[in-house]
Amino acid sequence: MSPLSKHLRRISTLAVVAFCGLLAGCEGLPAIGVTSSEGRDSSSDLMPGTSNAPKPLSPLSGKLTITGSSTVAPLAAEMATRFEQRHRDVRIDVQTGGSSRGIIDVQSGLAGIGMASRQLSPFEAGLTAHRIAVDGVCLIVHKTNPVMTLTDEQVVAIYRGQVSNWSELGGADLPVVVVNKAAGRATLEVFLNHFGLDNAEIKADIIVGENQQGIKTVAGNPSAIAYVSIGTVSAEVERGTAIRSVPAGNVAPTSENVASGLYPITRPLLFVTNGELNDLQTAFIEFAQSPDVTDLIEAQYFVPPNR
Amino acid sequence: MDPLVQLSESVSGSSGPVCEPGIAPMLETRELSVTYGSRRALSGVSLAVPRHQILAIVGPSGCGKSTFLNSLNRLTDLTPNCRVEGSIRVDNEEILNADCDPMTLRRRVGMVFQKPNPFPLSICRNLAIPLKEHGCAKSDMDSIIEEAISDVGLWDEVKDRLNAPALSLSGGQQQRLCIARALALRPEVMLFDEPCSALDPFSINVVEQLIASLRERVTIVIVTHNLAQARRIADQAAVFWQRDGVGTVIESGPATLVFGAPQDPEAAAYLSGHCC
Amino acid sequence: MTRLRSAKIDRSVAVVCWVSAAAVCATFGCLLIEIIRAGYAEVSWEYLTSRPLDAGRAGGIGTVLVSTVLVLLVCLAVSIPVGVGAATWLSEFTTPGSRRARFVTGCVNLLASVPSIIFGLFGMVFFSQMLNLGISILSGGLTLACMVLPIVIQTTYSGLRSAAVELRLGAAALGLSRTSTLWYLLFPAATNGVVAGLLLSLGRAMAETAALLFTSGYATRMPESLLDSGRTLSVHIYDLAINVSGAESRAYASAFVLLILLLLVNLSTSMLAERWLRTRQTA
Amino acid sequence: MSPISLRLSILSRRTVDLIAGRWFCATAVLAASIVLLILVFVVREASSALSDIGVVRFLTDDTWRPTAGAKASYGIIPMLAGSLFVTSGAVIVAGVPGVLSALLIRFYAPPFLATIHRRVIELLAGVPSVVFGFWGLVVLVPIINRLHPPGQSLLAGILILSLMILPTIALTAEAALRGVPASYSSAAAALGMGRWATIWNVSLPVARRGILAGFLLAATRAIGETMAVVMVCGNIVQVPDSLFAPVRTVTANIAMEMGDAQAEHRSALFLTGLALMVLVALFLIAAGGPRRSEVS
Repeated sequence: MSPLSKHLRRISTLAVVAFCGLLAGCEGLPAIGVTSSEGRDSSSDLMPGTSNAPKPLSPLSGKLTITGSSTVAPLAAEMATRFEQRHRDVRIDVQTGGSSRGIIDVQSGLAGIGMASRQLSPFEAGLTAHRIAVDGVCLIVHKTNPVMTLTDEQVVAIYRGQVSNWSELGGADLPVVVVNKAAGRATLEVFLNHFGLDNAEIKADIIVGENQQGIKTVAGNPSAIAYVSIGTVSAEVERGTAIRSVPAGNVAPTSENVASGLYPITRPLLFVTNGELNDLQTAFIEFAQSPDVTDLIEAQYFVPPNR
Repeated sequence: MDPLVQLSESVSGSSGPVCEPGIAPMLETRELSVTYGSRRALSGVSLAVPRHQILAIVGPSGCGKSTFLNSLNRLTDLTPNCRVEGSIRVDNEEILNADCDPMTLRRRVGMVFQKPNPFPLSICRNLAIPLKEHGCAKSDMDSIIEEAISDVGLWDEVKDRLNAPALSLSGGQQQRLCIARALALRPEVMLFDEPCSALDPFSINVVEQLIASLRERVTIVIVTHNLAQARRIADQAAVFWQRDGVGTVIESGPATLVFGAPQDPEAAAYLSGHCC
Repeated sequence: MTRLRSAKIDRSVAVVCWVSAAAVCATFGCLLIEIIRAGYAEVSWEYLTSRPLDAGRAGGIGTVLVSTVLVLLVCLAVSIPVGVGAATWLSEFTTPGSRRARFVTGCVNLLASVPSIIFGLFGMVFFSQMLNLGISILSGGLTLACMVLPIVIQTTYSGLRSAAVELRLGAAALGLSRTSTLWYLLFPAATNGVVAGLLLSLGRAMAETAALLFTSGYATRMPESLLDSGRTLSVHIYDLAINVSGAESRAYASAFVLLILLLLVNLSTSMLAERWLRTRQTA
Repeated sequence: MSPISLRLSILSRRTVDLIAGRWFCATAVLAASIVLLILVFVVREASSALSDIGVVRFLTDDTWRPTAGAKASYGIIPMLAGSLFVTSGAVIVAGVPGVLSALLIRFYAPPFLATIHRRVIELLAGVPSVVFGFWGLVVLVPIINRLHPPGQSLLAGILILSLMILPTIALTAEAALRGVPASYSSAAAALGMGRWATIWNVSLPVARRGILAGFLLAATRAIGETMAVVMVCGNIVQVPDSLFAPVRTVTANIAMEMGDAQAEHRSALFLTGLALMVLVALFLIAAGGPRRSEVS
């Protein structure tokens, strides 16, 4: 055997050992197929701050499944974690997959609560919506774009394809790249509603799915214009991404303005339920609408609803 | 005269008794024909080999010699769409019947190929796996392996490295290993498909003598292109020929007669080297 | 004359090979540098062993790693026996080109082209709901197994087919049964193909998001059994990159860990396969 | 010579063979039935679109606008075209470097470098598609944008996808080349053939079937890929008129809209998935044609 391959062998052996160590390092790797209370405890030991969590408030117990919008899911998961810390016998599983999945699962009973990042449609009349947070939608352009404000008429003209060059709006001589959202997206709906547009008349150059994709698209293209969630924009601007938000009307797209109701283009983030609620559902929805979770909502760059 | 022999004569048109009257041949085919899909490769082959004799099969390439050999241990089963018709009897037992187990048959009818084909395993395992497969007890294994390797004169060359890869042996050694592998299963018949054509002259000599000496315990069918070799070792001989695109036997009988006084003009020309 | 030209072609092909390989490696290097630059600073022992906090912006990926490994184990435990079995049937137990063989091959090829999100929705309905496995590591692993099955079958089949004809003939001539021929001769000969398939499947399985989002789910707590929901690394990466504002560096850190994990798994797999082959060839 | 005892072992061997055969057959049936199950599932989900909207509209409507109420249109031809263009482009672009990589590993590189290159390719196979997508969006799209706006385009999709399927092509080709018996190439060498002549005349033709199978696998992988394509392709529903034009593939469409789709829209999305599977099946049948004649 050549010395080289010997070395390689040694390195790879080390690597395997390291891998095993890594697995062992995840404390409390539980016995598979055995539901042990030990496993639970060790997993919560992993969370700092468990010790100073408040004592259980009531003897709630049981399991609650929440599915739906991927926008709401990170927030709901954080709320669920905090709720579980307060009620040790409660277990809340948050699953994602889109607003429609949430609504379908609630209708079929697979989920106790659904998450939606859009208003309920007339098809979904039997369901109850619980508003847990609000999200604003704002227009963004590239950081280097000299156009600072756009009137509603200008936005409509851009999205209808009647303005095709930034120079017509006082910007550089660059063709406007119009970024639109995919059909069915909540941000698309509120954008269309606010500007009185019909999706069919929009002349888009690019269609994106998620907020992040819109932001990356604009950050990489000096002549692009898109609309995305305000929370995402604040997070990205903090990180120094090359984008800038554009005020709607005369209202600056800030969380404060969304919270105060001044900012016009918003969508609700909802919990959706079907029929009578049990204790656990009621308790969790009350918890999600209480001031106890305001910090969590803000940490996800959303706005707590006006109460 | 034996009715079987009469039949084979009338078909092959050749002369001379194949077997002593009254003694059943070890291996016998009657009206054997083989087709691949719609193409007939072999037709009307009737041959018989007495116990402990060597049948040498000669003939130009592509006249069905290997096909004939493959049908004798039903290796033809492996080829899709291959049909074998007629009768093949090994020790008076029909092997084309459905109830004949091909695996058992192949233990009884060993085969060695043109190209040495040891498995890419150790020398020892090359013999051990087939033995184990056929139910040899672990306790007998070592002695059988040693005996078989000794029989082919390889023992002194490999006894110190039985765990070495078989592919590290030379070509002649590999071929002898393949013969040992077949011999270890105690076959009654051995088929050799041009066993020497991939070997060097020295190895040819060794292997040829080995085959000739095996006559003591097994009945042998050997396909060879080497007419001199066939003359040296054969007791019986058959000349295969392609007629209308189909392989058949044009001359068969005791080796002395076939090589000494062939009846068929084409066979005569081929055997005297005036052909092709 | 032609010799010279042939040598010239050989040299230029070598150059082209090197250039294209360099291009592939450079592109990958570029990607890797991006991942490391954006994510390396976040990786620490702490990060590898604790559970995600604040939607993944803080804490680590310990529980996610455990779920990932469990999902992969379920996936391989199912896809390898079934895939190798199906490939063996196609290669050894039926006539290649026969109607049955063509039907199965066609189905498998069609399976390879099913969009992963459809796998996810199918897995959710079939495994989670109809077989009542719930949103769980088991459902996720089974769905992944369906996804990688075509890769395992295809590569194993190629490996078996590449075994020399002489090997089969030799084995048959010695009266070896099909099972013995497979076990002693054909599987070792096919090992390279199987390992290539294994590594490809591992990569594919580790990188899969959409199918797992709907089946093994989103939960970040330590799984207590295979029937628990557990978030895998790629789902975690996807969530951090797409749904959690300001967590991009964390997403890259997770991607970095994923690649390291994959490298380790690949190295150990090929090492084990090599060792296995060597012990088979001798002794 | 002592006779070997046989009877007992034969029976058990036969049983083992029989059981093994049954097991292998069962796994094959299982493997085949998965796709049939998926087909049943997709057809069930798509049935309301099939009955309410009808296949004809899917084939004749000129654009995809499923949420426009009374003015809704359901044309999938542009998206099917998009899928086809992106996939075939990626296979063409990845094919050459993929096979060349395999050649390098197998014939040209010293073993040490060959191993490293293999490892790199194996790692490439495990990069999550969302990372590919992000990287494409951040690095590749701006470059293309400078050549020809808007950057998110058919070309970007082809390039990113080719990077993703290259490992499949390279690793399967390498495995196929490795399966070529060494005796073949030594025979060629014995004929005085150079390295390239051996590769071209012996190794590649012998390994052809395996390499082509790898291409097929890669193509099916490409056509099913979602996340990365959504990120870099621009997703405009149109039959692209140039490499720089944005396109939307069937899978990108499903991924973008499924999460928020309701009722009819959701069913219509499943129908597009079904259409894609039918297209691939037709392609496979067409590709299977010549293979059959080769056998007989």
